[in-house]
Amino acid sequence: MKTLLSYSFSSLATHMHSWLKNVIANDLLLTITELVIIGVCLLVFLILLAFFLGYMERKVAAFMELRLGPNRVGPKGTLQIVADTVKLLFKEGFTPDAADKFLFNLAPGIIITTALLAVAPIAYAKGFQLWDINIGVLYISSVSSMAVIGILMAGWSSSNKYSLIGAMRCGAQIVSYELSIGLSLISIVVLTGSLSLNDIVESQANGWWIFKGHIPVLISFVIFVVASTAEINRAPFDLVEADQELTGGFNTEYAGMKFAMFLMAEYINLFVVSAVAATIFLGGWMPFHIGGLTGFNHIMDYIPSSIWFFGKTLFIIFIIMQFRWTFPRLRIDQLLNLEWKYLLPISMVNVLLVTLMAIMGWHF
Amino acid sequence: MNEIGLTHILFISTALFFIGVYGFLTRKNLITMLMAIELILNSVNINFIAFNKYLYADKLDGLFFTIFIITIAAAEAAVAIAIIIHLYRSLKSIDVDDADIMKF
Amino acid sequence: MSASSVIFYIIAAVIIGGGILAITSRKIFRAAVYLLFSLLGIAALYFYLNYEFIAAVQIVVYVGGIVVLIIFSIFLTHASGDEMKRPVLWRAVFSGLATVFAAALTYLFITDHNFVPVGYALDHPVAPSVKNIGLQMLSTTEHGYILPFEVVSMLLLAALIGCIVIAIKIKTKE
Amino acid sequence: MFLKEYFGSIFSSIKSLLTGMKLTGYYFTHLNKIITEEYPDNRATLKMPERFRGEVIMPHDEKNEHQCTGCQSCELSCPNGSIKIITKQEIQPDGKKKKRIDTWVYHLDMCTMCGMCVEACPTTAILMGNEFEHSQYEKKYLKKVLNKPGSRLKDGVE
Repeated sequence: MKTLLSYSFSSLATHMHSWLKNVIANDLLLTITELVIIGVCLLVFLILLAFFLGYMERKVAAFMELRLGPNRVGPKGTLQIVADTVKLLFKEGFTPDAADKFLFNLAPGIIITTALLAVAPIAYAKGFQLWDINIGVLYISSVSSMAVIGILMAGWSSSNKYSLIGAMRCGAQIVSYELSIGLSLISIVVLTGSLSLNDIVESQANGWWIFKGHIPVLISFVIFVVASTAEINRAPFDLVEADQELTGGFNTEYAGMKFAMFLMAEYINLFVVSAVAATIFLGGWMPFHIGGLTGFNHIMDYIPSSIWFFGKTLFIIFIIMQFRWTFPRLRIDQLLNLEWKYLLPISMVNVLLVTLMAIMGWHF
Repeated sequence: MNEIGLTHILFISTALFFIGVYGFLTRKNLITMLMAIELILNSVNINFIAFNKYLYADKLDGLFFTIFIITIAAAEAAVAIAIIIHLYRSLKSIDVDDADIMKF
Repeated sequence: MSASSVIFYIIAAVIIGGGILAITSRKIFRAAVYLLFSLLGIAALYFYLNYEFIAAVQIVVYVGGIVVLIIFSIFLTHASGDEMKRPVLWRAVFSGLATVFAAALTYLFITDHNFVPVGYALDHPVAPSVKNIGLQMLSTTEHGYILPFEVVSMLLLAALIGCIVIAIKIKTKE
Repeated sequence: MFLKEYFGSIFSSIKSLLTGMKLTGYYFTHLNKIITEEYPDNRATLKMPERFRGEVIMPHDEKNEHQCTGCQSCELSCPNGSIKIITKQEIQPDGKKKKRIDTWVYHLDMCTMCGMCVEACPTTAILMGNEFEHSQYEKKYLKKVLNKPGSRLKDGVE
């Protein structure tokens, strides 16, 4: 049992690397092969994840509205999302006549690439991280800021008024909400003293930041969840696509596989945001411990680290989905008011409080 | 890494600098001229980073120059775009040839 | 040719190709997108040189800030589908000649000059980590940058106010 | 004062958000409250709510009598002309001639189930029925005559 607990994926990775080294002699070829293997694994994982999140969202939505949700295709409707994917795959990839064809076809690619890039530095389990970059938090926030370009591109190149208005709203929304996301991340960076996601997880071995950091960290957690919901354009901040007023916003003109790419990027972004929140505020793969209760702590240790990570991530995803099915959509002026009058000043003051706390050592 | 020397990176930055200069000279649209200026500033940034990396690895001064240049470029772009939008409001054009009055 | 040099040449091609297309494309939004690719290539070059912090800053400021600003101003000042005028021929030819000659001159200088790193520098490299950057940025000793840091923050504040003053719409009483 | 208002608005908004989330969370955790009917499977046990409007019906009692006097207020109140009433003159036992309905034609294909005819009816001769499985292959089957053959007006209804 002890060996299972201390198991880390790095031994598997080194094992595979040495095996591949024996098979493939050429250095360049070896690197390419390994990159391809990692890429394919990651893509399959993310596609399965998007399927799961799509199914989860429908079920959560249905149960919150006293409905049953999908229940025809497959047992309990589990294959519904597969059927939808097949339908989207066989749909005609339509490009409007007046569209800027190059940009129109490039935009879904940009959006999904940025979504995939942000997955890299997340620590999924103990010793299982694709890229332990020492600026992890900054990297994720910088890469996720690129998604706005894809949306602006899609909106402009459709040469359609609805799309253009959706893209303009998106620009205003993402650029402004990025500020409070950055500030709420900085509050934890100040406490930890490192930008690396791995260090941040390690620093929570004796307690998650949301418990250690008192009220200021709680405030920044709430701000992070709210602002990241806005950043990934989910309801109640989905006025970028706003079906009722803009008939779909920037993805009005998209159909078939290109639309499926937008959809998948949305789910990957949802996962990334929740994973970052889980890593930074809820301790990543660290188990839940209560000081003093050694027996309880031992039981918690027996649960594998990846289950802790995915459990926390799914909890945040569930909360964001609950937002979607509870609150009505905001108007654009309400949206900008919320950011510039409430979230930004509060998070600025909050960063000062956290800095004071870190200097005085008031956290546990 | 050993095959790629300082000169390789300097060639990139030189090429980028003169691409920017060419764009600045030929374009007549204010926004595209701003883009050319961004290219020029970036080529300078590349130079600073490369010199810091290859010649003065014991210091970080090149890196700080890059950070300050990026900051100033951001401020400059913001002000330039404010001016461009103001110009567009009064002249309905952002062509440099149209902006030939001294006060508006 | 090793993998690392292949990656370098790909990055170089993206930077230079993006730059060339950005200043020759006649559709302005496409020019902005090519500029974006060029800037991303430069960020990749910083990653390649192990300057991760500056690469992330490059992406945040240029891609998340400046290119978005440029695209916004394009939205406000152009209609979708417009094409820009072709540059005047003699102007294009003369500026092309001038830049080619200047680039050739610079090329000669670079190839002639032998860049030799200082021995001390090679023996005592400083890692460009966030910690070192932060400590040196805010130190008041010889290589500290606290004064420029504060001056730049003043400049940013001035730019902020200046932008608002310039772009604000003055309501005239009619 | 301003600060009090500012923070007061923050707290009240957080409170209202939590109230909404409490409601959806309650529904999410109480799956027995789900009201979805899995229609084709439970056709045998399906029970439609009373207020459901499936079609217009004209109830007849056991003596094959209805209550329609042929006043045509339903025909006038129908917004899309799906009711057509053809009347006839009937000789009463005392020799007087009275207006009675001959055929009460109901075009289901034009009906929007607004229920205005039911509201307009002074004698409650017509009601909204619960039946909703009306699908037909041809449109002509949707034209229905509501009064049964040989039916007559109930005594005492004027």
